[in-house]
Amino acid sequence: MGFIALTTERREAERARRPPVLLVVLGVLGLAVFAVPFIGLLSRVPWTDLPELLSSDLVTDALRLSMVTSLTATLVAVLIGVPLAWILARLEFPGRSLVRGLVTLPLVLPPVVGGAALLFALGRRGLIGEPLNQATGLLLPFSTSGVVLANTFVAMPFLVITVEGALRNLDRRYEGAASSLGAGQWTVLRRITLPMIGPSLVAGLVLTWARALGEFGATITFAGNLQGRTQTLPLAVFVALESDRDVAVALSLVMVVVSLAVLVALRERWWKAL
Amino acid sequence: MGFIALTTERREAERARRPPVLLVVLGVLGLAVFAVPFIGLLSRVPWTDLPELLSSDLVTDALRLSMVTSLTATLVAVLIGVPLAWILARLEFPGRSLVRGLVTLPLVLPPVVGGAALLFALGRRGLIGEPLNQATGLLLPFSTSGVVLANTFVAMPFLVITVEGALRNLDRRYEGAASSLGAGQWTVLRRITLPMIGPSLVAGLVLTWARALGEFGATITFAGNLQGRTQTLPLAVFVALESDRDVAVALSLVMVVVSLAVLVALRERWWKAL
Amino acid sequence: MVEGPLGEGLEARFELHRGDEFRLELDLAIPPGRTVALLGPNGAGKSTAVAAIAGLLQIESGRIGLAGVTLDDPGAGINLPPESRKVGVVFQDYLLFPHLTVAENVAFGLRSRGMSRSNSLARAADWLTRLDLAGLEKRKPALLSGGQAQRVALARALVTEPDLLLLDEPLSALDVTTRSEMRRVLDRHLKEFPGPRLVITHDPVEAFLLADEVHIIEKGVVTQWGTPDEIRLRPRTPYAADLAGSNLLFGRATAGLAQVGSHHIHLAEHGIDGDVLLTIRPSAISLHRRPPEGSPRNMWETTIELIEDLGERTRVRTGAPLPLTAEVTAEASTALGLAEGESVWLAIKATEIGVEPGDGRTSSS
Amino acid sequence: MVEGPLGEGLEARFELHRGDEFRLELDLAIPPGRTVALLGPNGAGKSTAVAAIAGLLQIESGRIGLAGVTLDDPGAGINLPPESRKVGVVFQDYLLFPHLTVAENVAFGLRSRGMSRSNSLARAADWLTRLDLAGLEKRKPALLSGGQAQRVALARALVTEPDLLLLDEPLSALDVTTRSEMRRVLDRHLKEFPGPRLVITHDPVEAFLLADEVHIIEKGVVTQWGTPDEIRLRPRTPYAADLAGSNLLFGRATAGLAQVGSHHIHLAEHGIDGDVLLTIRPSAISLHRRPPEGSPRNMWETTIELIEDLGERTRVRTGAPLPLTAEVTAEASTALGLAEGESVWLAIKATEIGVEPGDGRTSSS
Amino acid sequence: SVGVDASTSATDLQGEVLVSAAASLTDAFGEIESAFEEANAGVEVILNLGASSALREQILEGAPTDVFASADTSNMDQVAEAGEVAGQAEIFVTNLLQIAVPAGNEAGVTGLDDFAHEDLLIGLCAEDVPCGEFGRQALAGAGVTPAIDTNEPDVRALLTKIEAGELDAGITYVTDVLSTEGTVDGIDIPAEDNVVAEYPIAVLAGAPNPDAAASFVEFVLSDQGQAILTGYGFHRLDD
Ligand SMILES: Nc1ncnc2c1ncn2[C@@H]1O[C@H](COP(=O)(O)OP(=O)(O)OP(=O)(O)O)[C@@H](O)[C@H]1O
Ligand SMILES: Nc1ncnc2c1ncn2[C@@H]1O[C@H](COP(=O)(O)OP(=O)(O)OP(=O)(O)O)[C@@H](O)[C@H]1O
Ligand SMILES: [Mg+2]
Ligand SMILES: [Mg+2]
Repeated sequence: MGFIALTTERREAERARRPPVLLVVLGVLGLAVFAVPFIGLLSRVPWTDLPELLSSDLVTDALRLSMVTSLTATLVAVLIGVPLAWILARLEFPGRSLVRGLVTLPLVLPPVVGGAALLFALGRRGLIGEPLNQATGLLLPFSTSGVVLANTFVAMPFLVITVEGALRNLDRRYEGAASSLGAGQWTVLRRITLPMIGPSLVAGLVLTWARALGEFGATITFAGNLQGRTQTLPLAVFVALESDRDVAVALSLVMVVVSLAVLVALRERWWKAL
Repeated sequence: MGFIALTTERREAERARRPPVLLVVLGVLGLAVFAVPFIGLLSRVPWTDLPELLSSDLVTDALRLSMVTSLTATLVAVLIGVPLAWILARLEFPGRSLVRGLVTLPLVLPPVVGGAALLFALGRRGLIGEPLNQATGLLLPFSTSGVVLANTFVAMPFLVITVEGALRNLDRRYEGAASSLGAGQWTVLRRITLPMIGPSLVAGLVLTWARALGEFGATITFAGNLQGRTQTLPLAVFVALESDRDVAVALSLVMVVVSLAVLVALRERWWKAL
Repeated sequence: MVEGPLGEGLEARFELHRGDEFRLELDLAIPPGRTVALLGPNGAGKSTAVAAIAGLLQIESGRIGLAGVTLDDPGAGINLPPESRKVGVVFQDYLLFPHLTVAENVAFGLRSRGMSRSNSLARAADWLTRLDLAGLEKRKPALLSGGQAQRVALARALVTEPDLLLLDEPLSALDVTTRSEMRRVLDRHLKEFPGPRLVITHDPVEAFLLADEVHIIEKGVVTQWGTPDEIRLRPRTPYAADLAGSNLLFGRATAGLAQVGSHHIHLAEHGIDGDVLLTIRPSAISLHRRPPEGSPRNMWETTIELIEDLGERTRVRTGAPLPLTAEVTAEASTALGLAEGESVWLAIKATEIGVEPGDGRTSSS
Repeated sequence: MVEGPLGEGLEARFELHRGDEFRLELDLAIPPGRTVALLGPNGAGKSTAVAAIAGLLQIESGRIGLAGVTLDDPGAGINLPPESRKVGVVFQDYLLFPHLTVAENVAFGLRSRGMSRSNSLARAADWLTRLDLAGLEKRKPALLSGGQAQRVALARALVTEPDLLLLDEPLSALDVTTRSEMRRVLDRHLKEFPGPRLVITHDPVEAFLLADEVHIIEKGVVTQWGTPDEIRLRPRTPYAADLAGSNLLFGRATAGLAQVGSHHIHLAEHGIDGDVLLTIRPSAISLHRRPPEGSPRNMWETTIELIEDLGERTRVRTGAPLPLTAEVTAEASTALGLAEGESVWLAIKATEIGVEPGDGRTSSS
Repeated sequence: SVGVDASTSATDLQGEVLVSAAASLTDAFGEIESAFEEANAGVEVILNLGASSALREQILEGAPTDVFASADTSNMDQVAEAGEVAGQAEIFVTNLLQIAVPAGNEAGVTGLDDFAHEDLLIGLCAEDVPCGEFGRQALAGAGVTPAIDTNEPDVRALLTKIEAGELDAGITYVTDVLSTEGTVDGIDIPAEDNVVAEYPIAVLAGAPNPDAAASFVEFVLSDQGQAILTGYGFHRLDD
């Protein structure tokens, strides 16, 4: 493992320890689980045709839509998922275990079933969707909002569960100290609680965003697949796979590169500071 | 919000605070994202036919296989994913950001593409699969091990990213204190590090297991859909969807109930102690 | 020192539980401009009292009022949240926010109360300089030494100019120089500070120097309170006696003779009969190689159990029949050739023995 | 007290950096059976020294050896991990494991070294009882008071019977009774303990009582070391003087007259010329309402800046021309009617002034 | 070989035969599996049901498959081009398109012309998917430019939405409409506009059990097999 510098971050005087060999071996094995398929993917990329394959309208539309919907879904997840995590971690109420279980629902359901469940509930003929449609004319399926909803449904559990775990780990006396300094509950949340669970929050955000970006099954089932409106990158990949593997592989590469670029850039700017 | 007892856990004297209304409202909205589709699903369950629908071989085979593969995948993820998280959190080496990005790969890739990537790498014609097959006769596609591999590939990122976040949050001086008391690096890991990140570890495990249980796309692509061998519950749902939607909905309900039961049981026994 | 009417100070009379075993019953009133030191053994409930007054723990009954405003009154359903109480707290383990720099930590209270970022950082820098922490503004708390961290906690509490100060062992981690410096800073600040102040400390010198009044709390109950001199001269519990550096004996007096265990002690005071508390200052006990001649009415032979060398003075603990602590000058100690395990004669003038009527509560503790 | 050859004790001579600004240069040797107290201002590097010796920080050069074994020697590439050093540490902020009970915390070291669960818990319970913590075995550290937590930390370090003890302010959070009790426990344990021990404290009494030798460290450098008496009687830095409760003046002597600032002081000692350190015990300074008659060669009028009431004694800080601290009996103070801001005459006999040749290092600090 | 009585000819066959079949063949092949196993007691058929494209990838990457039954010729062609087909692929059934509408046909759809209505919610299969390609051919033949709201990646996804009433109409296969057992109504497309979809089947070059595989293909092509398939709405080749 010669390439691993045997130092840990930041503090110069901190003791550098040789990490246990078995741990490193296992970790490298873990890495292999991700690296090997990636290499497999790379090995099938039609490098010469790549520029042509990627310059189509289809790709740019799908890329734009994917970015918009996945980021919006992440934002929505933060807005309503962090409060939900807070409630689960901090309030005691009957049925809390059940609610916690419910949060894992989208993980367990095959996304296609999740999408169908969304349809049953919020589709044109859905339990809530029908009255909603009649009252407001709002129709979620086949709309970009529908994509955002499907993404949120599938991806939000990652944020909720990660943040809840971190909140339960936090020493609450820091929050008490902050409130004794005059900080109201919102200020405490914004300036103490969330920053203190920073790394876990970021981990949750990364998971959420990545999951939303890659979301396919619920989206196609609930929101359909129309270029420019509901066709995100994974949908484009799936359709392409039907006919031409090269296109599908090329598109997948785009997704991987985009997400790597975003994550690495974020980390350089933001995560490092934590 | 009358049903929310305005107290926080355990310590009797701790100050009970009325949670900010907006936070509760947002949290309930977050909950709705999960509850509404669940109700949608419930509304379509063929309750009367349920016992009959669920007593078939197909269902019991799939359930058994799902439990075995998802739990094995979770175990494998712990064995190699926790070390990977540890390495990412603790060692500095060139390309660490890249490795971190790579870990999110399975989230971003549509699972079907992920499955294809696994085929490219580990199929009989695959980069690694070919020499592996020739050397050992091992063939992963169409085998239960293939399902476990696909599950691991798709679900492990949740564990790695959650645990890494928590490790970065941990005050390392506790580990120093433990080693000064004579604990070797393994003992420190087992008795200090992992227990101290307990809630986050559990969150990661839950995410991983649930994701593995619900995994569909990569499994069907990489491991095929062979009853009793690689046909897990989500794949059975897929097949049922082709022939009888009622069965599909009933099966989905099984998945939800099973996962809720497992999670609630786990929490009562185990999480609560944390 | 401006002292206002009690209604404008702190009135804290309440009860609460912690866990199954611990129960705190506090009854404390501090007028504005006065400093009360709260002392007591470990686990007596001092930090609990601070947390309750700051609003971080829920009292079960009673009332806490500050400057005429009721902060807590479970009976009346009043329960002001911590952020609405203008209380400055130094926590025993500081609780500095690990993700904020030293300056941001100190500025936090001001920012929370609406001051602009730049103004609050300027004020924070000001206080950091006053507490000799200039140069550390940009550090994270994890990179501070223990004493530096404690001073930051002090700055963070003082900068908000609260109505009430609660200081939980604010100087325990400071080095001697800094401590006396800080004690002076604190003393000056406390004198300028118009509100009531509560200081927790284990250092009697600190308590006696800073406080106008000392409250002693043991096992959740106030066992004695009074001016520093009252505590020092007439401690009523073994803990208070330790604090005062005094010897405290519980006995029964009859006509100028007190029975302590199986031993008898002559008193100058003949007026008090029944249960008594006897206090004997260590310096009032003289030690001799031979039975001393002259006036001391109380003397007996005993063994030296422990010798502690305090520099100019030497502290000697003696054994049976009555364990006492005596203090002699270093010269005397050398001259007498004292050593542990040796036997020695001990003499106490009856006039040097303080006598107080005992009460059930104290002697039962 | 068994004292062995130095090679079998602790030898720590090393350098390291912390952050950009702080650099520690330590040179310390403790033979087996001896206790060294490490004292110094906040941020001087005491905790850093502990961490380095325990193997938690990486030294940059030098060597740390214990009982004949080299623990650290970057030059030779030797760097024993902490778990292979038999070192017991009490950390300044305890670092009790929050997820383990008190008993499990104390048993942790034994279990890590291979003792069975039940045996190690039994031993832990033993030590908990010894440190007066019985009944708290099953508590989580978060539910302890500050002083209880500190004692648990002490138990956790002592139970493993290490080769070396490193105690970083082990008694700072204890109440007076417990503290003197613990000091005794510690003193007894230290005396039984065959290895070298390093105690960090800010309490001079504690240092002088527990230690055979005192090292003073300031800004990362050892500025003075010696027996407690040497430090007490001849402090060489202002910090050490504060520690000793002494006055320290830097001056230049010529033929029995020392110039300190613009002021001249008469010395009894005529033999030392050049840079000198003058030490004056506070009790050697007498205060008078009128110019005193008789022998004192040094006297001047000054103002009282601060009066600190220490019970039987009163400490008085005077102002220009030379700020000094005097200590008089409480009676004398009352008799003189001392009050802050008033003027007073101060007298010091030349024979009471300690004179030491100064050296560059000390006087420059 | 069509018409041979398979039930007596292959009794000596042994082992597993792994059949990768398009998901739309689920029910029909389920029945064929039972019938074939009954006729060949020593053989166990293992069905691997999935999207034709996913099955194709598995075969191309060497998954040990005996028989491939695709829902379109394009995926079979790709497999054949890679040299994975033993002998030649044969078309075993055909399928016709039908307009699918939610049960009750609330929107009142009558024919392909309605697909141009902007205010109806219209779904087709994606262009690259056979049913999408054929659907578009049919629409083009009828001279209709559809106002599409979604391009579903497969028939199943399209049907789910029609079943749920989310779409007012779509074009699927006759067999698919039949499989919903009444939750979706079918409206026939006139023969002149309709397009015939062909389903090819083949024994694979790398088949671990080539004899049983050949026998299975024979069985599918046999009268018994064809009878089962037509029971699910497929058309015999000779129709
Ligand atoms: N969170 C808690 N839950 C239950 N009991 C607690 C909790 N915190 C403290 N206690 C117990 O309550 C009692 C009072 O603790 P407190 O911290 O107020 O003591 P203290 O007087 O501040 O002591 P110290 O001088 O050691 O800091 C102790 O017996 C302690 O063990
Ligand atoms: N992790 C760190 N990184 C950088 N600098 C540090 C770190 N920890 C401490 N320091 C600095 O190193 C110096 C020495 O710190 P140390 O904790 O050793 O002091 P100390 O002598 O123990 O002080 P105290 O009496 O206040 O506990 C201080 O100036 C401190 O600010
Ligand atoms: Mg306390
Ligand atoms: Mg320190």
